[in-house]
Amino acid sequence: MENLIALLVAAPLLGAAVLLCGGRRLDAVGHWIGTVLAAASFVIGAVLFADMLGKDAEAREIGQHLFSWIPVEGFQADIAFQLDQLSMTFVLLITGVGTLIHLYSIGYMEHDERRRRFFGYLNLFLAAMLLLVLADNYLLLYVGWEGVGLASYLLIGFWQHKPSAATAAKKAFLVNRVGDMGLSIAIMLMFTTFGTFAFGPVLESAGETSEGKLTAIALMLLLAACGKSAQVPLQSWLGDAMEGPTPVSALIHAATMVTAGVYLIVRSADIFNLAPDAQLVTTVVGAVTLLFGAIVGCAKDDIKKALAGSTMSQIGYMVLAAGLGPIGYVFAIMHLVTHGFFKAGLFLGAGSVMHGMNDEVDMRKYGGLRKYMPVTFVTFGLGYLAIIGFPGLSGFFSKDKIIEAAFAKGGTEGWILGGVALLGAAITAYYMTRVMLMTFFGEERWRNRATASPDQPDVEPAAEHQGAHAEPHPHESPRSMTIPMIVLAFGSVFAGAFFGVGDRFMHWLEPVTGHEHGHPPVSALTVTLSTVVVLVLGAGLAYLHYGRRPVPVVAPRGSLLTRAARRDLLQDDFNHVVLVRGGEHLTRSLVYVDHTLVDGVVNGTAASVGGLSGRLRKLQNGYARSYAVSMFGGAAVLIAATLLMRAV
Amino acid sequence: MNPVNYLYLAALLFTIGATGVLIRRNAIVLFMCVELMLNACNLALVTFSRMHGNLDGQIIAFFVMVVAAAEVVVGLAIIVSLFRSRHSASVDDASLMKL
Amino acid sequence: MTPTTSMAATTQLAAYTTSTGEAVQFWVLGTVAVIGALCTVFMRKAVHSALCLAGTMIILAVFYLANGAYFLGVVQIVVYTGAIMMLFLFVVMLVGVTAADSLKETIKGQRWLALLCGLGFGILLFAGIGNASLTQFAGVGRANAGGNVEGLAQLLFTKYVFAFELTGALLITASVGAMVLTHRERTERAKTQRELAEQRVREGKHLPPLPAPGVYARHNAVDIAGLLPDGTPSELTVNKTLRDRGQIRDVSAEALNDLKALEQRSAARLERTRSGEASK
Amino acid sequence: MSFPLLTATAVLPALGAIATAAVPAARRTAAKWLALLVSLGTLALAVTVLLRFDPDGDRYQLTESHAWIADFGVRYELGVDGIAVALIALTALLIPFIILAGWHDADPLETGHKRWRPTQGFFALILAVEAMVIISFEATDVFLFYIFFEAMLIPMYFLIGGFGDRTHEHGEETAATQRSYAAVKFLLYNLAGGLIMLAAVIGLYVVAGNFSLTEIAEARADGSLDMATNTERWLFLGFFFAFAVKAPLWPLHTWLPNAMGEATAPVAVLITAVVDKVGTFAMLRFCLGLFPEASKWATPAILVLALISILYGALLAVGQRDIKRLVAYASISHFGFIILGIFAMTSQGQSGATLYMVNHGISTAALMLVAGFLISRRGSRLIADYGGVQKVAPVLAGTFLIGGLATLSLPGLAPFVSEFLVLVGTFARYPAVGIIATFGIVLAALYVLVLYQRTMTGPVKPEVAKMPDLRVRELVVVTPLIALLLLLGVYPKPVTDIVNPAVQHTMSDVQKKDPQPEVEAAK
Repeated sequence: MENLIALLVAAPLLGAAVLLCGGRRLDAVGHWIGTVLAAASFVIGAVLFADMLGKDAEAREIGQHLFSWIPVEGFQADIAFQLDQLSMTFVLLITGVGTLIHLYSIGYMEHDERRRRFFGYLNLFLAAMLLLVLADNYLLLYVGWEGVGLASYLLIGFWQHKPSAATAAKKAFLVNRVGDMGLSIAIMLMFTTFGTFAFGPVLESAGETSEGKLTAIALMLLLAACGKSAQVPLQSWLGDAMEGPTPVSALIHAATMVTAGVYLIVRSADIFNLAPDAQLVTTVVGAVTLLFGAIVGCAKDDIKKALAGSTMSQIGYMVLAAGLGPIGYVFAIMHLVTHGFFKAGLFLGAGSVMHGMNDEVDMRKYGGLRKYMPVTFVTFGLGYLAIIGFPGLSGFFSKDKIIEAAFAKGGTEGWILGGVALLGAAITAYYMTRVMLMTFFGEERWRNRATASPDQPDVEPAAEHQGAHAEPHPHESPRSMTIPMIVLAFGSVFAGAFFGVGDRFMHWLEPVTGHEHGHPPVSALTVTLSTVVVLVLGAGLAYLHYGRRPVPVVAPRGSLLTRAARRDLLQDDFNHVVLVRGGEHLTRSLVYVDHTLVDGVVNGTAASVGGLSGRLRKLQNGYARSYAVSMFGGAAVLIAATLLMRAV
Repeated sequence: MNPVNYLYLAALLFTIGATGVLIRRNAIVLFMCVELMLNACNLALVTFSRMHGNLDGQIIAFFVMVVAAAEVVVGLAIIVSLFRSRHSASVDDASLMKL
Repeated sequence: MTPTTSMAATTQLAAYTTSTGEAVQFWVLGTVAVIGALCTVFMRKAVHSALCLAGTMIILAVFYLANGAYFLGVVQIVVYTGAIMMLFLFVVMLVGVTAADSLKETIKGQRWLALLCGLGFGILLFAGIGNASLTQFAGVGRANAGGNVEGLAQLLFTKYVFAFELTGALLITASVGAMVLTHRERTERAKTQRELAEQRVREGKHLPPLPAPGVYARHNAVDIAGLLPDGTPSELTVNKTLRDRGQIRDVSAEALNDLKALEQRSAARLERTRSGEASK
Repeated sequence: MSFPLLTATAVLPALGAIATAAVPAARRTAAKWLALLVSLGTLALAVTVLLRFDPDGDRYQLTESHAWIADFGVRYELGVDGIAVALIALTALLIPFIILAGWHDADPLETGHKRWRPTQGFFALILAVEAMVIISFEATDVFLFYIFFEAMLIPMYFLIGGFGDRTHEHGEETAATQRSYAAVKFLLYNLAGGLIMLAAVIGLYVVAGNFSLTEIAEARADGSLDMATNTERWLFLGFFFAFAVKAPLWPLHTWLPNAMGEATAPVAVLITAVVDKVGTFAMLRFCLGLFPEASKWATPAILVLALISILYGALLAVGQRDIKRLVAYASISHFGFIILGIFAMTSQGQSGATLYMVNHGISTAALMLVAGFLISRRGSRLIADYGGVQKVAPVLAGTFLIGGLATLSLPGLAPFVSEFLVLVGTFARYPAVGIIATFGIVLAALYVLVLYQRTMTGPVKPEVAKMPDLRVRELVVVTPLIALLLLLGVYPKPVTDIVNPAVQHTMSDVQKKDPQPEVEAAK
């Protein structure tokens, strides 16, 4: 059984290798190869899962040691895997959703001549992500960590002919690198503290070192998590990442990769548990991002960017939960899984809508689409209900638990966090309802106008075949796209209940993360009820704004907050002014310094030597007699010298 | 009288010759001064041989003469060809060594 | 000098100090030698320098003899004053006997530097000799016991044989080198008279042959430029070598003066005859 | 006495150089093939050395020793330790690719006014450089090392000054002047360093009485030779200066961008991937081996300089407008890492540094050679002249990207292993330094991705629209390098196994112990 773990990673890796090196001759079948291998990986995961269920809770963790990676004196890094309940959860999520999205992409990317490479990248992503969750030491995790970063870089910038896409990809990679810096520093700290960075030893002996060191490690890990999971202050890349093809947004920037940060924190639970300060920071980051993302989501007219904002805020929930410690870990992961389902579903839905609307992304140019694309409407709607936490759907279970846990944190911070979480729930309900209404209800704002809007000059190749500049003919997407949406919709409806009822998920995960029941100051029922109330409020408010009165095609100027939110709350402007401009000036001045100062010193020396020799040259007047004088004088000096020698 | 005076004489002649070399421009006179210097050396050598009571000094002096002869032959030949080419025996005219 | 006296001299030379005779000789001839050396340096004409140098060398030869280096003394006279100085004189003739180079210095500061160096050098040398502890004089008596020439030969063909051979080679090379340097290869055959004439015509100047030197019977020396009809001298009439040496005597003015004097004399004579007739 | 393998490894390319130079001008292609074959033969010999070398055996193996200049105790002494073996292998490995990549670089110019380009000379010079580099890796006699360390400059000078890019944005004349400027600058810089080193070498002889590295090291170890503190420091500085110029370390780096910018891409690879390695290698073998105390004394200053190199080089790379100069500054940053690892004086740091030398050689070769292919197609080194290449030449763009990712040391590719080792090793002893150095990896990502974005992505520029993709010869050059990058990234054990014992010896030279973790975690 253990030996299957490697296959789990190997299958998609093989796919990536074949597809990327295969060349054009594979164009015809490339997408199928990719999908099949992803599915194979899923099957292997399922087999392992079944085997794992067969064992009792304590014996479920299995591992596989392939070979020693970097053997250096006092430094041992292995290529070795560890599969426990936590990893297994991710494996199933990744391979499952991954396979579905492969399937979806077959239809979505049908008309892109570089489809083969797209699937190669997708497989590469799967492999890296699996490596990330299966690694048994932080260094190997780091490999997967950067691997998914690379994959997302390649996929965001897949349409490289669009400068915006290339820029977004670069931005994503760079911001992630900042986070990675945190991870590598954390690993170094672990090495100097514990002499190793394998999960087992580090986490077991975490208690033996000072709290200060643990806090430092934890904060560095948190920095990494912020980078990968788009948490404040490193969240700025996620919005731009929507430049990538929609399946990518669904798989990487909604369901799986962006949740890696949560995985990292939960995986390092033993460290965080012993570093309360770090935990506090984590919860704060989560809370802030939660609101940040939600507010941004309210203002965006680009459907994908709105969803990106919501992703940000949902991950905020997870990080918040993870920061709460043992009372939150389980719910963080649970919300992560359910979110994986419904957010992926929402994105696929959005993709399907764009597919039918000539890749128009501006919701103000949608409207009344429900009768043109019923399947999309239904699946999207279910996802919508799930994410706002409609009672009975999966979002309800997971999010509600998190809010409870937040209150259970106790003390004022408990109240604050809980309040923020509730507020977040309300805003979520608001902006999701907004998306829903603007897209599927209201009058058909796309009539009698060309879609090629000025701010979107070049449209995705997938749409070039259909008259991109004519009036769109909304139509349902092909089956290869709808089936995944339907499956995900099922997940987003039932997963929560399946996990939540009888705390099934909790018992499954407890051996790894540990769990203790929090005791909220108010009864769980109260929390639940208030949650329902706020979401009704939020949804109602949205209905008033966007359901009752018509939606203007051109966005109104809006309030200061709205405008700020449209610009990601000015975070990008800050980056631009401080980092980009400053950096440019720094490099330019440094280039100047290098040329004038460092090089100038050298050249100056050379010049002075040249001038000196130029003067000395005049001594060589070419007259034999003056040379003779110097000779004679020299002889005299020599004699004087010898005489002095003898005298002394 | 102390034979050392011979050495003083030799030194004097040598110095005069050397100064001549530095002062005169006419290549021939230059050469003569060189010859003068060589002769001064010879005188010193002979004196030395007397001083040490062996003939090595004289032998060396003899060699000096031979070499001087050879040198003069070549040198004068050079002067002649120089004169042919530039119609002057002044060493300053042959100053192409500069730059 | 006879062998006996020479033997006596050798025995004397073994002594620590020298005989008064030698002392006198040294002071007298030494002075002359120094003067000769100075003249060599300061004479304006190369010939004079050469002659002074020859004199100095001869004196040196005497000193050699006095120091018991009989062979060297003879060689000095024969080779140096005989051969080498003659060579010098030949060259001087070639370059021009009377060609006197001005003692005016062209290189800035050269002369002062030279004198300074010379002075310093000399003083230092004297100081050096003074410092040297040269009290012990063995004298060459024992070395010359078997005869000076034999002694030299002894050394020359045993101890210094290689150096000797090498100097021989050197001499050969030198002489060959001298030939190579002075020998001028005639690249084209000599022009015939016809060709020369045609060349003159082609060049267009001096169609007639170069004018012969001298216009008056009194002045037909090769170094006198002939006068053109207007009385100006034409250097073309002087041999090229002399021209190169700048040894041209200009007599044009002199000729005119002679003419003037002649006319005056004739005028005076007419005066006298006229007055004579008048007195009758 | 057995077959002198080391000598053979160095002599073969030397003979090859002579033979190549002797090929008549008409038979240009023959010369190329001859050079290629010789370099492959050298590679075979180097592999033999690799196999014959026993990592757990003596420190110096395959030793040869003959009296040379008896009066000064100069001996012809060769011997290799793990580090040297690794670098010899790297050199012998890269040269064939360099030759193959420069296959047409020295052909006579058919455009413009005919300038005679001695093809034979080009390849002969490359082989000559290889021979000298190899022997300076092998020499265990300081004087012998010095001679070849300096002699290397001569062929390099001609390679830089004689053979530039086919087409130059400023035309042939400016190109020629800039080339000669770069070549002279290279020569003067390294000569200055070399002369100072010569003084130190002589000083060493005066102090120690002979030039043998092993003997001096032993004498110092058993205390029979004790230098005055100041003497040792001065000598150390003399040696270090020369190596720091070669390496190059800030602020002695300015010759590298000129040289790499003006030389053809293969020659640039030869400079940065092969020749410069002699500098860092010599720091390990001579500075630490001969003057351990002084090395420890100078460590803080050197660490600071290395840090400056890392950040400064990276920042300037961001600011470059010229592809080759960008790679040059990136290399400066990487050499900063190598020196950091060497002087961190930890096993991880020094193993990492050695590994870094190898990996940096391969990765820079990959990146620079692909860049060279790119430049040869468009005839310009300016980044601004490119755009959207990946659309017309996907394979070229792909290989370029992989080379770039290796340069920013992406995990899974070889450079990551070494860079992380260096960082960990540094961090273990000097946490602050380690953290500051970590910023380098962010900057690395910045300049690589900016370069890729500006050249490869975006709308296709009309000038590059007709650009052909990589040809067979170019693929033959690039593919093995990339494969090697992947292999060593996943399984560097073969190299580390060879290097580790040697590093332990160096550690014992400087009598340093690794800092121990505060918690002995349950392994």
